[in-house]
Amino acid sequence: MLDFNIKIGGQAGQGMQTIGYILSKIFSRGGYHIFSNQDYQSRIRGGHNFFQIRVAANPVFAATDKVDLLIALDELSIAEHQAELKDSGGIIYDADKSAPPVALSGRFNIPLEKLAVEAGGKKVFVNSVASGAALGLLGYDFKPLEKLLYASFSKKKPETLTANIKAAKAGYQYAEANYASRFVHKLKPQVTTPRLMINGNEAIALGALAAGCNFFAAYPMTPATSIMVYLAGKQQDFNIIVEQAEDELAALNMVLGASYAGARAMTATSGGGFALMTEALSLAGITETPAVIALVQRPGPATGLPTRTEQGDLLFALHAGHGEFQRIIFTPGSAEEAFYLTHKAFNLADKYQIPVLILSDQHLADSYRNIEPFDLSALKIDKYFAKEAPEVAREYQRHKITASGISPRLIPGKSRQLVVTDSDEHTEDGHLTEDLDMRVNMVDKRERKYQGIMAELEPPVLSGAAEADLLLIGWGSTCGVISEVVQRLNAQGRRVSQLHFPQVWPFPKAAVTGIFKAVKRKVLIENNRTGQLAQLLRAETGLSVDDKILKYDGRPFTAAYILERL
Amino acid sequence: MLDFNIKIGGQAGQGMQTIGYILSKIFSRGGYHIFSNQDYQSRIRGGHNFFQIRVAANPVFAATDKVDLLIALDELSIAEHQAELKDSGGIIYDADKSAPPVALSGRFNIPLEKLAVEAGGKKVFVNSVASGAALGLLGYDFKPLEKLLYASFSKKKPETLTANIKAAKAGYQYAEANYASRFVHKLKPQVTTPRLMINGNEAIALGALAAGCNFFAAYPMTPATSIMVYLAGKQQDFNIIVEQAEDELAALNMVLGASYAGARAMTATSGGGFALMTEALSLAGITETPAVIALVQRPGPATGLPTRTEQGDLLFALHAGHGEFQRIIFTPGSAEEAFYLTHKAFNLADKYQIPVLILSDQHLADSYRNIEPFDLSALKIDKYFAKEAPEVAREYQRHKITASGISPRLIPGKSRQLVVTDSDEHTEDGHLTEDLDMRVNMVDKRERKYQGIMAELEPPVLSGAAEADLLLIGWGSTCGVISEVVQRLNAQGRRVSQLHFPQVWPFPKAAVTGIFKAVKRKVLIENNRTGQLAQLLRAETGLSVDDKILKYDGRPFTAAYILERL
Amino acid sequence: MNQTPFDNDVAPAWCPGCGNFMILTALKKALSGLDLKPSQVLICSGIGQAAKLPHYMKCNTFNGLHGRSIPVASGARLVNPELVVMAEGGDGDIYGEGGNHFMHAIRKNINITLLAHNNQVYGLTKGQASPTSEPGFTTKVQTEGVKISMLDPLTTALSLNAGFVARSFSGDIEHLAGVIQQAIGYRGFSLVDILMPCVSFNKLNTFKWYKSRVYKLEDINWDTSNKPAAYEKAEEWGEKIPIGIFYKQARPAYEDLVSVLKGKPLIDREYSPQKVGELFEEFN
Amino acid sequence: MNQTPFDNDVAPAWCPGCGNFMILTALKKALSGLDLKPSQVLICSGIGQAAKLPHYMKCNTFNGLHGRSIPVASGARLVNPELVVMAEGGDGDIYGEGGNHFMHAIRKNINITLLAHNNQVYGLTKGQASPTSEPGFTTKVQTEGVKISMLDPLTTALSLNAGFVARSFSGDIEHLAGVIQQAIGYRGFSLVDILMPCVSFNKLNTFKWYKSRVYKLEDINWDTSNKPAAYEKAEEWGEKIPIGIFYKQARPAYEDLVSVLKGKPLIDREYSPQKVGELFEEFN
Ligand SMILES: Cc1ncc(C[n+]2csc(CCOP(=O)(O)OP(=O)(O)O)c2C)c(N)n1
Ligand SMILES: Cc1ncc(C[n+]2csc(CCOP(=O)(O)OP(=O)(O)O)c2C)c(N)n1
Ligand code: SF4
Ligand code: SF4
Ligand SMILES: [Mg+2]
Ligand SMILES: [Mg+2]
Repeated sequence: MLDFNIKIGGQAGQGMQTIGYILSKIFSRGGYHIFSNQDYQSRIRGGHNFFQIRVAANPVFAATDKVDLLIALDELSIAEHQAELKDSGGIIYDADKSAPPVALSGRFNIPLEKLAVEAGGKKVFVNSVASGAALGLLGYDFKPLEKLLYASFSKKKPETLTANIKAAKAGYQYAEANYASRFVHKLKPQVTTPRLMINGNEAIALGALAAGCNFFAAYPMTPATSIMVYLAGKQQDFNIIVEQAEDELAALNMVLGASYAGARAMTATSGGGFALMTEALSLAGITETPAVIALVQRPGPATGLPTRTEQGDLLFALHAGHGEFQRIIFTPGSAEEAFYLTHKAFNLADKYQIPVLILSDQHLADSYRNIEPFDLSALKIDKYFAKEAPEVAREYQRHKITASGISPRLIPGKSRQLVVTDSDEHTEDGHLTEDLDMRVNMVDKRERKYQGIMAELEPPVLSGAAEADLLLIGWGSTCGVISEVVQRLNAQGRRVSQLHFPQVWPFPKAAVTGIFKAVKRKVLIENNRTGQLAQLLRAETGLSVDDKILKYDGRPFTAAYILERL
Repeated sequence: MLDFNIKIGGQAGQGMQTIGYILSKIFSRGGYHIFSNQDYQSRIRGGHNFFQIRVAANPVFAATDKVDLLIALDELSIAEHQAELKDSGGIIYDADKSAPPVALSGRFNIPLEKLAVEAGGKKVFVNSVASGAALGLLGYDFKPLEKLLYASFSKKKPETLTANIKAAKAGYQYAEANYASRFVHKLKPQVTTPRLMINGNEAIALGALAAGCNFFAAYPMTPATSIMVYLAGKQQDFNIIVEQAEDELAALNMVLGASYAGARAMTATSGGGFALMTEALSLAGITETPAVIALVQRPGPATGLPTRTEQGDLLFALHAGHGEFQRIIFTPGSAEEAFYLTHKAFNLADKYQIPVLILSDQHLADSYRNIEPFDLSALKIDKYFAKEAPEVAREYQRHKITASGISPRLIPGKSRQLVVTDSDEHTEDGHLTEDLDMRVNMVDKRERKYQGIMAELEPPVLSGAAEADLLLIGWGSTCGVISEVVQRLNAQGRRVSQLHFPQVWPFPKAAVTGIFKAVKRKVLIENNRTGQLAQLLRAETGLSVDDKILKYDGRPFTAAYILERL
Repeated sequence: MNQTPFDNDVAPAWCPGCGNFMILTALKKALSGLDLKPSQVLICSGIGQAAKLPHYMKCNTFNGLHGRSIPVASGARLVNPELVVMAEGGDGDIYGEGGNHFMHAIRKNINITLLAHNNQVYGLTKGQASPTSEPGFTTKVQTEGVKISMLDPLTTALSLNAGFVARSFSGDIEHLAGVIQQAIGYRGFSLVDILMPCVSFNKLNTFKWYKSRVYKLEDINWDTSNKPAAYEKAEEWGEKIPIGIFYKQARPAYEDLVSVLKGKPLIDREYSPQKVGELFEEFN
Repeated sequence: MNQTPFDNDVAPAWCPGCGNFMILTALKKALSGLDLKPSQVLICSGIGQAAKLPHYMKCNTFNGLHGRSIPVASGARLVNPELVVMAEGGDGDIYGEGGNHFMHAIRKNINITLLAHNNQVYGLTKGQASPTSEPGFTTKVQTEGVKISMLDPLTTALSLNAGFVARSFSGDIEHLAGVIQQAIGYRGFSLVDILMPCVSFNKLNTFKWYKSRVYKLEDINWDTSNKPAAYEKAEEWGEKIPIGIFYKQARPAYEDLVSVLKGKPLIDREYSPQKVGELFEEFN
């Protein structure tokens, strides 16, 4: 079965992202399954970044270690990644810029820069040359590339477009003519139905749009920024205002103001920005104001490794904010989950009048897969505003004490009723109180919402036999790589299952307890240092895992990494 | 055994705090043990506040429900508290202002306002009249009151002093003449050695001074403000600068700047302010900058009940800040612990270069006990700055990787060495790095500090038999009331012990596991809704408690409340 | 006192004699004078004595966090522009903890009105200095007196290109109500800094102190369109303190500049999950 | 390039052509020109491209959080006044996220120097508008162009009673170094706003754009003591942009006003736990 891995290395500013994105699209459109991810530094030019594309016949959910084709845009990329090449692998490099890689049969020297300059006079076209060269080497059709370049550069000057296509063609022809025969791997476009090549952040943004989000306020922060950027481009088409706030304190407070006033409102940030939002999170709790917060994690503490990945904020997200209040935490493991859970987040935030967190990370945020288009048919925008019905027509009480814990919500200004809420403990009509019985009643009322919430939990997803010998447990972005590990082990005849948590709070206690009973060995896999889900699991159920495989170097797991440690 | 309970009720601005404080001091100096606490609203005038003083022959650690003497400065106080009176109890009230309390033998109408106006022309002297009246009724000496008024008003105008004393005398004589014979309770000054009548916040402030704290920055927030106020009054005598910051973000960042630059630095706040500090807490973690943070809890979420008490921030404090980093959390249960643990907090913060939290609450903050003077003889100010010794003389590395996890710390400017630190992950010399091996090494280095910290844990304090039938478990300010419950139950012949946690992080796993084995029933007592220590206990040890007694109405436990629920 | 539709029957938790009572009266007068109904008004407040105000009247209320009234008001206004939206709080709240929002909201010019109850002290937390406390003002924390330059919110607002900059005084209800009405009438961000005594904690800037100093800009025929003059006037603080509208300029409100905000309020528009299907092509 | 004791051998992670290189050169030049040693200097920076600067030179460094360089610098300076303390970062860092500290630090006037690298854009996060971006500046977030009034940090600083207000330009190393030296020499809070091109994300305010506009206040014999004139000058932004010291006034530094800070640095004083015994009487 085809499973081909391309890695493009170079400096920030050399356009790896463009090549990577374009090649990924070509293969996606060509009917392959792709998984692409990137590793970049916190700088705009220079340094060392890479982009990997896994092209496979079957669906793939994670990156892999070994490389079939390395496209080295600079010398450092050869040094950094040559060791990852398979024996049958090859390197595209530019001997005018880099010393040739040592002792390797697949050395494909292509004068990238020279061809770029010849084609259009500019070094920046190197990425088009390299894209072409890769396709030439693989014996792939040139047309899909031409078409994509058209689409990408159609808004630029016509010379730029022509030059890029010329550059790509030159690379294609050079590679085809000189090396295609020496490279064993070949790919051909297949007939296919359209798929979505999408990353985690885009999926969150689409999920928000599908939920009728019409207010988004945030402060830029890697790796969350691209959610804001995507939505900003859709303001007019989707009737959503995207506000760049002066800081994260403002961002979440604006979201709460908008939500209170009737909007479906969201923010997105990473750990440091989220830390600044914790006071307002608590405000959402006591004022019972719906809010959706995407917390796209990166390694901390503080600035940490700002462009890398980690799952270090689970317990922080769970306990963030002073005082005790209700929340839901979704932990999507794929673009699909990111989309559907973000959509669901808005409906639940509205229904229960609580903050809902989408806990993602840089790895999920920036990785592309090509997936089946989302099924929109069943999606609804459930708003839970009260009608100004007889029972509320007299004296409306924003925080009426109810059996479900949910009080009727009205939009201020839309009726003669007054919508009053308060960060202090308050009476049913929202006015501050120091009545201690009311306090207890209000705390209990809010806590009762969990009854409803528990009934619509996203259960942990068990894949594989219930009576497995080995259960690999994870949450969030590790879902894909764990599924690959499970597949591989089962292919070897082992009895291994996966337990993935798309929701960690409220914690699906009952389900887990049942599942744990049936399996032998339980191993937790987390991208952090302390095994946070294990702590939560034990706190909630008393259950322990037998082992943990942890990683906290800022990079995602690979199947090989996990397999070595099992 | 004497156990006499006075309650003073009235409006904010009527001076209950003054009467309460003065009477407490009198009985403290008179050789009694006292416990005083107060309940106040978030307003400056009006409303209903009260102050209670428990006067006892033996040490007392908590307030009690039943009242022996109620001093009602307004009508509402009669209505609110009359039901709490014991049969032998009495009420001092002013029939000119309040309707007389119903059906009660001990009704002592004293024209408080009239006497005040006669004595000095001002209604505000009512509190002096009432203080005098209470003493007169009890047959106590008048002199101690006179002496205290002297001390309190010596800086005011002489007329004010004279008038106050006159007012107090009038109240004293009126009560003595008219009612003393009808009130069975009598108190007399005893010979005694000086004690400290001190509350939790004052104890924290003294602990900080004893630790050589020389930089304090904060933003006012009830119930933490009085730490700042106390220290502000000592700036010159104790060489400490007290800075009111523009917000809490600034406060903790200033503390970190000062600490980095060589100071012993601290801040104090409550939940909302702490929420704003969580990003900087994470900064303390990665830059390994010592900091002491007093988090004096009040009920949340958000503004909640700003002048009341709760223990709702344990798990928030434990997980606050993005990313994973080290901290210590002390949870003092008395003024003594508040003092010694604050002192220790500075030494440990310096030694391990981490943030240390003192998790207190409004109840501990504002309650007075009269205690043995702190033993200062053994206290030291341990600073852990590296000498510019041979091994660091060449190339100093602020974040050198060591076996203990502790890197040598130098003061910038004090040698030719450069002190470089960074919120990004960094190399040993403090410069930002994206080297992923270094990342892992740094994370591990920091985490190794816990080895040393674990060796100097404050163990949980077990009072009573190890093989008890019932173990009552608590942390922080519940210590006193639980000890009273235990005493009472044991006096009834039961076998009950207390387990008090003065430190919750790192969690003293080993000790707890041992203790749990020996006891039968385990009941957790916490001033919150969700039983946060129980969650932590289970996460850390897998152990569960059999029952929880929780309270979240903003008021502290009383022994009676707990006893009813056991 | 005249009754207004904004009256409610909650007894304010303020000290007798506090300037906040007068501000409350003036605000209710201003709103009813504009023929507004309580349900048309939203007051977003922070935390402090001043910030308790909306509890003592009828209106939509979001009583949020200390320092954060402005972003809440801004968010609400952008999506629900049929409301008259005000942010309200004390000097510590708005100029201290909330200073960053103050700065940037002025630049952004969303159509909200800011009422800053300026008693030059932190009232609710018992008398610490605020950014507007005068140098030398002694408190239990500022034991040697304030050593920091006093913030003049008007000057700073001017420096940020504010469109409507005014000051009034709680002791002159007519004047205050008038200024508030004009502030509400201004389309854009309007600042009303309101001098008021705190009888419990500010023994320096008392009612008498203010009363004897304030004079009205109207009385000197002030030209509200002259910015350099406004700067100079705003710095006048001493024996005489001007009140009134210092400066006013026509500046488009934020919501008049951003395309998506034009037309129907966002909260009244139609949304459909299926519309997302239109985007799928982008991702192929 | 002349070598200075502040040089180190770390290669900056900035884009070729970035204005930050010139600022780094000017700063090192300024410091060595003052005969300072690296160990006498502390730079507290925030997060952003600008804020990486201290890593590329020898000095004491606290590279903290986005927006929070000023409080860190303030805390350090108060206890360790023998250091020359600077806060440093980008326009987003200092005027956006850190705006509240900017405001209040100016009022407080602690003796630190603030270097704000003003490229009118968020560089590190890839080109969103900053508070100093010009109206109309289009980005991936500000898709219709910036609709907010541009912050002029100098005017706002003036409104806050700043003692030292200057602007320079990365393209004129001599000038910039000179201004930095004067800022360090000023006892109190000094602001140096530094115009600089961001070659990657600001295609509007380019090197050429600045270069063709800036002119020096020295060249017009500017009177640095005239505040109304300074206001007016600070608002000059267009075909011509003045650089230099706009305004300077003698204002006592905070540390010269607070008793406990006079004399020996706090970190050099003696402390003893036993001294607390002196307080026991208070509590009896
Ligand atoms: C984050 C946070 N920090 C501190 C506080 C405590 N606090 C409540 S009100 C207040 C200041 C009140 O002063 P001001 O805003 O001037 O209002 P005033 O009471 O004078 O009307 C403070 C510091 C808080 N509620 N939240
Ligand atoms: C709390 C927080 N929010 C957001 C970020 C992300 N962030 C890093 S740098 C930056 C802005 C950079 O702009 P500027 O300060 O102008 O510096 P420049 O890169 O332009 O020099 C932002 C938003 C962060 N690190 N921390
Ligand atoms: S403390 Fe001051 S501001 Fe607060 S209610 Fe009393 S007088 Fe008014
Ligand atoms: S992005 Fe702009 S500011 Fe950042 S290094 Fe590049 S040119 Fe300089
Ligand atoms: Mg105030
Ligand atoms: Mg910038």
